[in-house]
Amino acid sequence: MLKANGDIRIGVYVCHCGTNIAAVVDVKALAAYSATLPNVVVSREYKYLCSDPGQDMIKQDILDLKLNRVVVASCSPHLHEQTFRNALASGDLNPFFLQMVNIREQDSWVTTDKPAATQKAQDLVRAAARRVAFNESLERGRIPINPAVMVVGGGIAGIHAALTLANAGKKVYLVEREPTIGGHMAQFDKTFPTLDCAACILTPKMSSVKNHKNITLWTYSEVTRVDGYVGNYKVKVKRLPRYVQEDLCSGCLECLKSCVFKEAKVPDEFNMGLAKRKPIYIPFPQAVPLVPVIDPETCIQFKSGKCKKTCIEACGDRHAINLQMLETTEEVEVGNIILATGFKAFDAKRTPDYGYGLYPNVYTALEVERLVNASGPTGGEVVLRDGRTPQTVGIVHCVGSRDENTNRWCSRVCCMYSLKLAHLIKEHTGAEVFNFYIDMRTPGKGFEEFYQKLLNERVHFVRGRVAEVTDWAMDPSEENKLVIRVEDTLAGLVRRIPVDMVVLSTGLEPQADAEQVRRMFNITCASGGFFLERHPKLAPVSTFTDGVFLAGCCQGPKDIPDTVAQAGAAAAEALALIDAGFVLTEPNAAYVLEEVCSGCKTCVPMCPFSAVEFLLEEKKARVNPAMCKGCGTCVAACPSGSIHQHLFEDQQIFEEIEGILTNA
Amino acid sequence: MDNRRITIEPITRLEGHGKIEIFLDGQGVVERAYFQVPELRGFEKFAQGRPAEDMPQITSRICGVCPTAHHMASTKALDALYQVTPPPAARKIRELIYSTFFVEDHALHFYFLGGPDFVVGPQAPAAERNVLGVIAKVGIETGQKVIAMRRRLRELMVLAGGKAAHPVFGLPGGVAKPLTAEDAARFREVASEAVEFAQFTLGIFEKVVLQNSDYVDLILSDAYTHRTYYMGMVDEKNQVNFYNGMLRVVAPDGKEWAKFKPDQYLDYIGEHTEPWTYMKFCYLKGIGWKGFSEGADSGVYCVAPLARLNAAEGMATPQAHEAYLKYHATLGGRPVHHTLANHWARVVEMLYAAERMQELANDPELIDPDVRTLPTAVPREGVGVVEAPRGTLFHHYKTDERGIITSANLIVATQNNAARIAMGVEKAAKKLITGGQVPEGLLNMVEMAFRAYDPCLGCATHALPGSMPLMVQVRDPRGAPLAVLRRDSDGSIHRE
Amino acid sequence: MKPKVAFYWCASCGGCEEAVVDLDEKILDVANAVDIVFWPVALDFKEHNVEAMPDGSILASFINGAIRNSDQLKMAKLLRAKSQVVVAFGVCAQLGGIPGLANLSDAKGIYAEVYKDGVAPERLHQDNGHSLSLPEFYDTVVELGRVIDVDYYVPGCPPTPKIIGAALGVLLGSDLPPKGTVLAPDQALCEECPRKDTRPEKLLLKEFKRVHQVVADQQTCLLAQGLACLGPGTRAGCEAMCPRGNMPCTGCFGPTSRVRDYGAKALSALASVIDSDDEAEIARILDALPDPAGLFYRYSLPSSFLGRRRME
Amino acid sequence: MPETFEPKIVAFFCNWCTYLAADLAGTSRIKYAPNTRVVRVMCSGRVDPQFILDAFAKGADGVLIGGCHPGDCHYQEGNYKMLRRFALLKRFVKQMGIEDERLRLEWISAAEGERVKTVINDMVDKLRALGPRVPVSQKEVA
Repeated sequence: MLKANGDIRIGVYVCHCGTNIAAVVDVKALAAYSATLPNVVVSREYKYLCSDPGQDMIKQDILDLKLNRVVVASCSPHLHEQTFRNALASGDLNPFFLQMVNIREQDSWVTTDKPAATQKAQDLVRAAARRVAFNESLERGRIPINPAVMVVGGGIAGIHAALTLANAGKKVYLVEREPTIGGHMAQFDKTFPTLDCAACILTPKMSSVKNHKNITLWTYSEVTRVDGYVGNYKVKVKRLPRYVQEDLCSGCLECLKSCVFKEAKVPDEFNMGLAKRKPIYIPFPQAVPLVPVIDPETCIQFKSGKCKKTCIEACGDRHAINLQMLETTEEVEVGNIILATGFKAFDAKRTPDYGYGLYPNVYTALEVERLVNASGPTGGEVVLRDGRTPQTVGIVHCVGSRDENTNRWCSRVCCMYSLKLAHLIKEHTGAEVFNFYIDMRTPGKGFEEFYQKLLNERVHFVRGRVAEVTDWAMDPSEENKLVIRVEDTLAGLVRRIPVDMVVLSTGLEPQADAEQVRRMFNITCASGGFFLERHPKLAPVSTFTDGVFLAGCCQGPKDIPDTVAQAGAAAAEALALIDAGFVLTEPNAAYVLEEVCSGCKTCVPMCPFSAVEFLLEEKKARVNPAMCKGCGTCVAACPSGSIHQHLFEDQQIFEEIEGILTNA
Repeated sequence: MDNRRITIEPITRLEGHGKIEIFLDGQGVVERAYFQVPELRGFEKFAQGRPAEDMPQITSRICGVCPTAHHMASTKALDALYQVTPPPAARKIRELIYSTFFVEDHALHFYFLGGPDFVVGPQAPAAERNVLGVIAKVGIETGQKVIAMRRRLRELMVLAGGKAAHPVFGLPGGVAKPLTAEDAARFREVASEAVEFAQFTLGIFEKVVLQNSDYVDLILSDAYTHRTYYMGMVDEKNQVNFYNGMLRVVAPDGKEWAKFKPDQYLDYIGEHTEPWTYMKFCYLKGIGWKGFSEGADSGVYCVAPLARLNAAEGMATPQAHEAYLKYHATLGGRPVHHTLANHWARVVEMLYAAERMQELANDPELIDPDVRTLPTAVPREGVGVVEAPRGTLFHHYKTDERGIITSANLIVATQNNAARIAMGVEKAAKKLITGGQVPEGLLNMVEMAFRAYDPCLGCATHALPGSMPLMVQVRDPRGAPLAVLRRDSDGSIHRE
Repeated sequence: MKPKVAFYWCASCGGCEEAVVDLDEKILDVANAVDIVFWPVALDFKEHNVEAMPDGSILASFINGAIRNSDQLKMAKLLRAKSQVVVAFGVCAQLGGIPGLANLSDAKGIYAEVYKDGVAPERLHQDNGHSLSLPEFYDTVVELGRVIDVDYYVPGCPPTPKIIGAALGVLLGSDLPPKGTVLAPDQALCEECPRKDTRPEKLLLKEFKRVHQVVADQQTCLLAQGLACLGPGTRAGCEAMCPRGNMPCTGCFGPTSRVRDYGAKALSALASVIDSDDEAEIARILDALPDPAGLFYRYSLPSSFLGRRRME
Repeated sequence: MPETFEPKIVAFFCNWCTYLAADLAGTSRIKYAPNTRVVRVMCSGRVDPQFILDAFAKGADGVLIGGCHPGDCHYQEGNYKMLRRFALLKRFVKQMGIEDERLRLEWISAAEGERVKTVINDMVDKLRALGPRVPVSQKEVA
């Protein structure tokens, strides 16, 4: 039990904050009252305590009056606690001998009843004066930072973050689940609003990742376990066998040609199943690494063992193809982790009214991206599944966005990519294009201008949420067409618009395994399932777990510029930690009184950060100060009172309670 | 008129200090003597809301001297509450622990508490009338023998019951843990010592008490004789049983007046309250409460060793039965109405308990690992009754369907005796106080009148090393003391 | 001249006296080492014998039992005056003990339950001309420390011979521990429990069991078996008698020196092993702990922060 | 009960959500009853039931605990730990005759300044209606 040992000399300082406090709380009375409290040596009120003269006053009192405790009654500690701790330090007093009393945000600003406000302030100061007597001198520990960084996800976010760090001379491990990096961006044809070709801007970055000496690229790989804490993470990565050895393969692709499958029969993931691939394949021509993958699900050798293995012949003395390849595990130590795990496109089948999967001529936006792409399945020709070229096309916005039945959020990019697709379809086919939107959202550089451009191109815009897409013709004009039923909220009537092709602008969702991933990395998901940033404005790429940062759509839907910007920010945050060389431990960490701990283990599962370890030798618990975030949950749980928390000792809180309730 | 009062307090504590108030009439003749119990704790009330399964441990705190009795009665009440029958091994472990407890408790009373009255002698200086005096009389090695015996018995109770004071083994449908072969061996060893010890004790009683005609006269004297009903638990052969059986009541003439299942107790036993004491007085409903009076017309009855031997027709073990026959032969046959005979009856019971210990310790079934029948029935109501060392003990619970106590009725052993104790005190006072003269002897005599019952009114307890200073004040109606008699702990008597 | 000691009991069961007798052979040594000047269970001095003694003439008074009526209060104050050291002996004196459960009700409630036939004891009663008195029966049971200044505490229900022996050793020794010390180890019971190692490092439960609902394994941690064992929050010293008897600890040794309200901490610790984030499921799990007051405050209600149920 | 009875509420607010919400209420100049006295803890998971019962024992008319919404805890699960304790503690204080309205657990995020007002005003109204609480630990003995 800690003691208010020695002679306690408290200085109480009441801030007017101009009139913010003084207009409601009788600061003179408060200061006078404070002077009457036990152990209070001096009590002053001042116009702006946070000003330099205000801080100097405190500093001087500490030196002249030998104060060893300070109570500041002013604004919220969230605002100026650090300011006043520094003031104490400047007076050679340990900064943690400070206790702040919030008489502005939580008193003068929330009531007009002056006597009540003053009374409240007195109670709180009394409590603080009792508490501060039991405050302790504390030092914050330093944890060194391992300069290596892991980037999880090889989309544009991961790629940009990895390159930024690597270019700054930091070791980077880039882990991608798919056989190639590139992510969704690699599937896009053009990018809005500038309409420059996605591949053209992406692929150079992909190859520089491949060739960067500071980047270790692991594709076809997944993180399976994360231990440790900021500066000192241990990460396990599972590497799936692609049956072609990266170090031996030259990327000549002879094996693909020589595969016993003369015709590609397997639906091609990269082309959204609109094209076919062979059992041995590369996702797309610019794939990085340019190393084929064998898909054991469809490879005859794996299924029956009765293949001529022409691929192995073709590879010849390179012997790059190794059908005995096994899953391997890498373990690396890094100081920071950047999560850039991206998003999942909304599954259009979840909105059955729009007929996706029912009517062959209903497409998703991503499929159309491939259709309009020169290197796509149709070589850039927009032809329907029945071979026709569409004369009329309807683009339905907000599929799986802004929808109570699916996802409530706006996916941010759909309006713009719909406009882009409208433009491209018109360009490729000259078809009449209808956009069906709820609101047109074009907040971005050049976005609104792009919208105007489309209007000039005579693209039709119908405001209204589409009710259904049907092939049920009500008059001859609708024969062999898909009819889009919608309430035109501008015209104020329900319309039936027959089209040849329907494009569903599907929204962005968290990855299916976002929940497992968040647990593995000890971070939080916001409602909706995207990863939660530490602060929406002031710490948008940080998480509540130090040394774990977010980039791209795993944090929420965003377009490429924002994604890249965020990736850069995440890299910068990591660099800041790395270059500082260390992080400070929490001052309010928990600690175990080992001599009296009975080893009941109640505390161990309390800690979400695995900071409480059970020492098998001593049969006692121990808190790792580097991992402890200082929540104090284990302290409240410890049945024998053998875990304490700096800054929030039981004794200090009991004193505060007593102070509040005992009218001195 | 000159209404004078004599106050004796504290007497041996019965839930707080027992207190005796004696009122004399104008002629200085005892008009009325009151035996007050001035403490109450209210277990019946705060049992409410507790889970039934906690009762064996909570109610054992009624009495730290006979916690095992409360624990056992409570556990049996839980069996009834959940309608479960414990496996044979569990039932035997319970009775084994219970018999062990009986030997220990009876020994404690005989040597440490009541015994000194006789072993050392009523006329001996009070300072010697305690366990040390007993040791002096019977020899130091005997004294150590007594202490060692008690320790070994308590060790066994810890071994099988978790704790000796406030045991934890009782659960509805069984006991908390089985006994191992080693445990059983330990019990066998100590059980045979216990039998030998009980015989030895009986020997002491015969040598020191029965061979002294003064003592025998004292036991038979009218001052300590009440012709009341007697109740005790008997097995199917009407032999004494502490753990289980039917309750049998015999009339003052020794004939069976009633025999009933424990759960019918409410049909037979009533509780009478007097506003001047916290203790309730039990009586036989069939006869009714007729005040503090003896005879067949009064509902007053008696429990504990004397009563058990009266209510039964024999003991279930050979050596004890032999002792039982000799006891009745010597005291003029059943029923024995002499309160002080309790001391002898107690030793006979000690022998029975020891023999029973031996029987159970030798039972191969004792170490069967199956000691629990898990309850399945919805609990409603349950009665559990055992013979505690100081008499019949009733626990009666009602619960809700979750097994939470909604009402608890507890009749503790000495409560059954309360009326007879009060009568004993008044009779002794009347016999000994005449013409306002208060002879020194009064003090010891009154003391013995209730100590013979070894009264343990739910945590009432005993006088340890038996020197008990008493004071009698004789006051005038205005409360001014006319005479004060004091016997100090050194036994010396002063008149002030 | 041997140091004078006194024993006294208030609202208690006599188990503490038995515990002293359980010193067995050692009791003779004690009898030789000290001069017992007051012990109602043993030597029935009248109150005024004590009154006659000079203040502080008794070296140590060992008082067991809670304070439940006016007699006990009077005697406790008297002994305090006469003694240099007062030792609260046993959990009733230390924390209130089982008699303290009466604080869930009050005098009125208890009378109504115990004296159903309408007649109830009266403090002063005239029985055809004879005036008889009884001590005042309080609504609230309190622990000894609440009514007099207590120097040391011996925990347990009852204290074990080992604890008593050690305590006597300390008190008869030369250097006395600081005032207010509980004369027992200051760690939780798990330290002494033979089952300690069998508790999983991350024990989380979806279900609690009541003792009658399960046949407990004799080796495994009882809490790990779903039984509400209070060992983790209870002071060591008894050497885990109840767990050795295959029953959960019920907390009779009270809290460690670092805990102010035994029940609150025990409650917090037990709730901490619940493995659910869903309120309805948590409620279902808690139904297996139907009596928190009786479970967590079985021995310490009077000394707890709340002390008693709100008076009706 | 006197007309002027003003209940005193001890509030334990977590540093990251409810305490910030209370700050936000201030910066937004939202007015609410001045009856609370806030004790800042890092996480609602730090709130030891001892603190709550001590507050009642020392004369608080009500105790309010504020934490982050489920899933939003700054320390991931501290608020759930509190929720479990609270559920059990509620059952105990009920046995002790403390009215339900006197002990309250609320999830208030850093963005919900308005909610701080609603909750506190509502609690104050309810406690005014209940009237003052005699601290149950006041004993008539000694």
